[in-house]
Amino acid sequence: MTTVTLMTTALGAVVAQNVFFYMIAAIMVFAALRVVTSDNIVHAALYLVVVLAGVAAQFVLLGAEFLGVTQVLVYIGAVVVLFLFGIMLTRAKVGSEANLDHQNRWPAILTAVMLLLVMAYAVIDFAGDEEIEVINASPTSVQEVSDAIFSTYIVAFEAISVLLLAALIGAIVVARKE
Amino acid sequence: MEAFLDDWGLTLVTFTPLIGALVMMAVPKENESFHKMVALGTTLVAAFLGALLLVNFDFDAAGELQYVVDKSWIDVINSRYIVGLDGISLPLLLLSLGVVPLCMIYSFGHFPEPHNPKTFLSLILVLETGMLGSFIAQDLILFFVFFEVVLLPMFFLIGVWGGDDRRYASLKFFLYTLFGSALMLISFLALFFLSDGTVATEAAPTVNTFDMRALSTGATSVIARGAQLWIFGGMFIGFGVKVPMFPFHTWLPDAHTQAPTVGSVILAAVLLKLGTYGFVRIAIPFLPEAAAAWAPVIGLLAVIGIIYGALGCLAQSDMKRLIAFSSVAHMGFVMLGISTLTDFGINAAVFGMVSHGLITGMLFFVAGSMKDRYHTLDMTRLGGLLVQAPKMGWILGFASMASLGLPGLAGFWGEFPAILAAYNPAEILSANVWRAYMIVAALGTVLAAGYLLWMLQKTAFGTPTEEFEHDPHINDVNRFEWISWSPLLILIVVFGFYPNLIFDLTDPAVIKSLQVEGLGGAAGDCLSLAKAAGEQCFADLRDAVGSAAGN
Amino acid sequence: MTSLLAAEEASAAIQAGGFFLENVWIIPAIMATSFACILFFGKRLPKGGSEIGIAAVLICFLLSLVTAGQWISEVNRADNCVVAQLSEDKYICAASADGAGEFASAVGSAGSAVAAENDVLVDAEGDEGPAKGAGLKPVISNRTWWSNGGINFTVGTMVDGLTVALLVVVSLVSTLVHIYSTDYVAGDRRFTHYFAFLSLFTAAMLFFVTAENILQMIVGWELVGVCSFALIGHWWEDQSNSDAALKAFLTNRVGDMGLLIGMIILFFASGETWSIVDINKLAIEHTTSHTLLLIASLCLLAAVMSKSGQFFLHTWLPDAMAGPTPVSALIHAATMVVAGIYLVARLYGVFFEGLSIAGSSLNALALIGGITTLVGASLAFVQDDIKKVLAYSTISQLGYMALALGVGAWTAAIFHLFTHAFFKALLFLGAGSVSHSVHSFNMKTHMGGMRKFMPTTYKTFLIGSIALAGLPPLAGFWSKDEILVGTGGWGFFEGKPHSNGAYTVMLVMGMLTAAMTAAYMTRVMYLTFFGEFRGGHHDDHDDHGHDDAHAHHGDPHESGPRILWPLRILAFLAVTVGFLNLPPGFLGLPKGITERFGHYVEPSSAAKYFPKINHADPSWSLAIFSTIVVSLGVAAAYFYYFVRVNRQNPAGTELVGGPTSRFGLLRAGHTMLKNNYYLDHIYDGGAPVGAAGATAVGALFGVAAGSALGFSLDNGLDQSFVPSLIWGIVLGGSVFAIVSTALRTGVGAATFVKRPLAWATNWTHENVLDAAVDQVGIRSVQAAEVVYTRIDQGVIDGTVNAAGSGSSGIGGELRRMTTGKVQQYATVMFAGAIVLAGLLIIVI
Amino acid sequence: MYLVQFLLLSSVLFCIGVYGVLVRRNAVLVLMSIELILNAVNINFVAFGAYNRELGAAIPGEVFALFIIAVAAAEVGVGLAMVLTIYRNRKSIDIHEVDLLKG
Repeated sequence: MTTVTLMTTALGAVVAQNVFFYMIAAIMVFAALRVVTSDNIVHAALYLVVVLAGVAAQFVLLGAEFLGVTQVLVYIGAVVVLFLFGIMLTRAKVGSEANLDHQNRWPAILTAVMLLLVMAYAVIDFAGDEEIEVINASPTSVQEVSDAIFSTYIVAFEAISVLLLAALIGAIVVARKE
Repeated sequence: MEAFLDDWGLTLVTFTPLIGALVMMAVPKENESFHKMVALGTTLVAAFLGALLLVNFDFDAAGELQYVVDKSWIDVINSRYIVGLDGISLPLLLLSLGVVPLCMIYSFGHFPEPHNPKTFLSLILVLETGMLGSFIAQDLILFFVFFEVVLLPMFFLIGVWGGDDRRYASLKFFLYTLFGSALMLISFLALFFLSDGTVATEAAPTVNTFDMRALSTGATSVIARGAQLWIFGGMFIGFGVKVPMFPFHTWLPDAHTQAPTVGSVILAAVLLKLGTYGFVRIAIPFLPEAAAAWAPVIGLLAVIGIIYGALGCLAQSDMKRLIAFSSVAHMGFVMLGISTLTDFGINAAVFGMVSHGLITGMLFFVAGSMKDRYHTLDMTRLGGLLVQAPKMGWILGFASMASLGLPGLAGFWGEFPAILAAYNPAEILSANVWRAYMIVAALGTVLAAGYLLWMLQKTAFGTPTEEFEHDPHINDVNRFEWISWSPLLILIVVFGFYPNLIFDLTDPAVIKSLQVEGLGGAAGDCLSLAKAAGEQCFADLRDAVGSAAGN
Repeated sequence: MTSLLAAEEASAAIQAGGFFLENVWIIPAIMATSFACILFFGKRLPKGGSEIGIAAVLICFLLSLVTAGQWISEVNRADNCVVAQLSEDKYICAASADGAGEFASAVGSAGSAVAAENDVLVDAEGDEGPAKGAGLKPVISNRTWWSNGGINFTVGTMVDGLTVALLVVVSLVSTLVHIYSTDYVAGDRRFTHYFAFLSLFTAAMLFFVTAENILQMIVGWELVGVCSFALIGHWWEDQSNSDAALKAFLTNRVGDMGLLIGMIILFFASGETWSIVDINKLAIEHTTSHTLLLIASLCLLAAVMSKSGQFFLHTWLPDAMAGPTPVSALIHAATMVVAGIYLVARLYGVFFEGLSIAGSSLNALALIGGITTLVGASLAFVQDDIKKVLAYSTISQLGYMALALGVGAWTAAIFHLFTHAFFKALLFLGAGSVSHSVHSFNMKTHMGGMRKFMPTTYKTFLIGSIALAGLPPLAGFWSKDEILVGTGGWGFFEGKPHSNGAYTVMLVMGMLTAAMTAAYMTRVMYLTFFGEFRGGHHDDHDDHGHDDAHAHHGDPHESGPRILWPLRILAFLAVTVGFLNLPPGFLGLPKGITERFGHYVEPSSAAKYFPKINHADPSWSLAIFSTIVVSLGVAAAYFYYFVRVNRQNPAGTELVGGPTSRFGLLRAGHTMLKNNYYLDHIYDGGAPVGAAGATAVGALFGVAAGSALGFSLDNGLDQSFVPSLIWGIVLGGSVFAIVSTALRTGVGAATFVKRPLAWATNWTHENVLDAAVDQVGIRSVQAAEVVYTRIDQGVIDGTVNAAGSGSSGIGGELRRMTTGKVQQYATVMFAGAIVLAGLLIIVI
Repeated sequence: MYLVQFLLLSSVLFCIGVYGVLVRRNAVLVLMSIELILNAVNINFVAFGAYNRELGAAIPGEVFALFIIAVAAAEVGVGLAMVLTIYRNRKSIDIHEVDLLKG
């Protein structure tokens, strides 16, 4: 009895997860397409926010909650704002603009589609029916992540720190007026 | 000491130049003499370490890998940091270690524009690491990384310090080689996925492996014939571009002509050897069956290259371009030796690599020095070098003689045994075809004499043209040149007199590399059967290994 | 089972030994060291390094004599040897058998020891007392040189009679040339280099003749070639000199191709060995495939033709006269050109079996030799340059040697090589002496009546001429006579052909040549030493150029002692060396005096590396007949020049209104000779002439070689007649086609260097391959660009226009490809990545 | 859930990003497209991590995703700084006009 209930609950959860996944995925793909096709640069930035949020949601679905939060904080909180600053500083029009794209986008479309086909083929060929067990596993805890960062990956972490510092200085140096 | 050398020798020798380059990066470029000192010092240290390796090398076991280090590197793809040295690698390693310091010394006397010794020398150091690493790597990914490391410094050496048309030449060089390496990488990956490391007789931890020791001892014998052919084809193009073989050679004349002298020397002396080394070390021992199928093509392209390169030489008026074309011809002899798939031919090929490195390097040195003095290498304007700079003229003559394969000098021992080997290729190949190749290759020796002597006559003989008759800049060999040239000259004579110095080293290693021992027997033995029987032998071997692996 | 053997037909051979025979490497090593010393220290020495060279070559000469002495004593030991068999192929000298008593004791002591140990029985019984004598195995000492495929290959020395003979000739002539040169090239700006290369030249030749294996022979062969290159081109400031040097080297290189291939075939046919002895042995035992031997010997023949100046690869030899005269003497007498003859002699087993010399009446080697000897002699008639006469004469005499080898008269060939070395060196050095005095080599414009000015030179030159012409009793007579006898053709007339075969045609050719040789030497004598002096008012130092550091004007004068003494020594030798090999039974002389040369030099067939040759019987009638023929030649030329020309005008050189101006046919022949049978035109002439000529001569040679083979094969020696014939024709034709093509593309002659083939290749390179690569790049970008650049109309125009531009535009096109537009690059990059990824997926 | 879902989503995002990089003229938009690509990669990391949870891969997957976020932030910073500089010098951020690489 209990097992049956458990099973149905699990089944329901799986179905729900799938439903969520596809909804979010559809939204993300749509938003991503708008990012690259919108002729209003500010709109594009806002669509990017949607994609990034979608990614954060996918992370949560995959049990990476801490990462999802970080995604929201860093990307939506910082990066997108930075983009908007950039847009304003370069005095792009806030309204729609005709020349955001090249007029002839067919080679690019062709490339992208071909790329997609190759990748999709490879992906399906490789992981056609591999399942991810999310239900029975608890989400990774922040502690586990931080333990890993500060022990196993400490060198990489330090390198990232230096990189960020260098990027900071570099950005200042590059953007500084003479 | 010896234990230390065993564990760290190869790693140290490879990365010493890189350390030197890092040190140089930390110092501002105005401090030129410091940079020169560090660069030269580093290469000398590396060369000294190389000498230590040579001294401690066990010559009785030249066929076995020595100084092997096997540490985990990229576990995810089973790629390990494996380095080792055997009789094939050792001469080439020493060649690289020797040529680079000579280039450094030479460049002190003739710095190409736009000067900047810091960047120039550190690029050469990075280049050296790449070359050394390629010769010692025993893991395909490691090999590939080193192989590619070579590319970038050379690109900049040509593109920044080159001649008038340097951008075109450097871009061509870069794209061409990159194209080749891409195909090569695919082949490597295919090997990784298709081979079965557990059936190898040596070092076989896992099924999928990049370990060259395992791949050359039977891990590949499970791969279907069709796939083998494709994989070999990829490597063939990848290495063939680097060699360069006949239809893929067009980057070479441009790169050589435009490169600064030192770049040309390194290119000729070491870089081209990476391609042939790849054939000897990787393509043939890994896939003997595919090699047998591809060999007629290799041999044909090789002899076409011999004749084509020679004829190309005769049509040149630029001396450096002529020497570049002669490289195509000489590498043709090397490839002919390789295509026979016999120990004889491959030994000849390895000797040919070393001797070509020494001799053509020498020729490029002289050409570079002449360019410094005359500011042109147009042979219609040159002449009478022997009058104005007799010593340099004699050296040019000497190097030309060596290059045309004069017995008693190193060139002969690369050329003649290759022709010899072509008379009697591996049993699985058609002897008649190779005998035809042999005759054409022999004709190539005549043409070689033709173009080299013609060059000598145009540049060294006769009297100086009016243009340069009273040019005070045309002086004889200077100190830097003597220091950097004399080792090459001496080695050309020494190897010419006593070729066993190299043959003795390479022979055991080559014999071993051809005896590909798989689970079901020695794949190398299949090469010594007639065509049909040989192919059947490979198929049987595959079945045997496959069923054994299945159990 | 031991057998005792007759001296004449020894069937066992014992091992020779001796310090100098085993350590003969010292001799070339001394010369090589001398080369290095002169090169590095020569300039600092008071005499510019010549003293080192002379000292070294003198030591070499003495050592060669010692070596020869040791060899002779070994031969004597073998002659007096009673042989005991140790194992199947190993014999020892059980006793020296000068007397029966000694022999008995020998059997009792040494012999019994051997008998006890090795279970041999010495059969000492016999009607005529104990038979004695044995062949001698060559002395071989070697060590590892290189190893390949697990096989060790050796380097070492091999000494037998042939080696010793050549050692003596080379070192002796070289010594005299060294001494002569100190005067002749004195004051030359490259005096030191000259002597350095003389040393190296000698070293290379000595290395060549002492070679233990054929690979070493290749090395020596090529080194000789390169030294001759350096010496012929000694005065490289003049384009014509360096052209001559290049021509010499390249022509030789063409032959070397045959050498390489031939040697490689021998190597594999004999079961992967380089050893001369083994290769010969296997060939003689018929272990080696006959077809392979045939091909190998034809290939080697090509090498011999180039090196030894055989028709039709002889054209470099006259041009090589551009070098200093002593060098010419060295090249023609002792080093370079005899290398080819030596090669045949050394590998005689191969040639003997390969060309089926025994028992046939014609073969490629004999035919080539015969043609060469006639061609050379006829060309010598029309030269004005005294050195060129001698050069063609050398060609002719080398032809004699090749002919002799071709008919199986091995000893005669080597003996002729030996005598010829002395009198040809004498003639060259004499010519040099004359030219040193008149500053020219042209007999017609600068010489005449030199007898009065240079009596010693005149006398020695006269001796040389007589020796060359072959009048008894000078050296040339004996060796020439032996060759004529050796053809076996005279026996044919007498009705008893000797068993090497009846080479009657060769006899006729040789006889004709003898007459012609006598005639042209008479001509040279007249033009140079008789009549009136025609020089004096000429001051143009045309081709003598650089010799004259101390240029004398006015009357010519006799040369100094350093020039004259070598002449005197050589003249003495030219008179006497012929007696070294008197025919057996000559004037009833005992056996210990006749045929000494042949006895010591010719290897015994018992040593198994030399074929069994049948020696022809000497014939008084032939000797008398040939002497009459030679005398007729002398008489005809004497009548023409000394009587008619001299009577018409003492200062004249040809008969005005003579036969050539009266008869069209003769005139045509004369013109053809003047043009060297138009061979040079074929080699470096224009394309149509060259192609037609190459084909014609190639076909001729092919047919000649083929039919020669046909003859020799006709005698039932080989069953595969038709394939061999085809091989002969194909090989002959292709060799010639290759030769002429290579020469035409390669010879430094300004006319034809960079012509069609090379240009075509370069064109292909630039317009097909290179362009293809560029086009791939250009096109792929164009595909993208057609779309991309609609905004930038200007670029489109350029792209379309650029498609067909020539090689100079290629760089520009690629530049156009590199638009600098990052996104274009990115598109291409991604496209490439997709393709590669796709490939990877497919492969795996 | 299947692994392939996430991988396909990631592929789609990646290709859209590539398309954006190839086709956009405005440098800021190009940078945004690059963000799309980076995020696609991140999804891959996390998905593979979750898939190999048994092997303890979840943590490394997330850690690397974190690192990539950090690198992306740095990249955006420097990239925008460069865009600004270019804009200051040329009064335009049209990538088509930036052709200093032209040979």
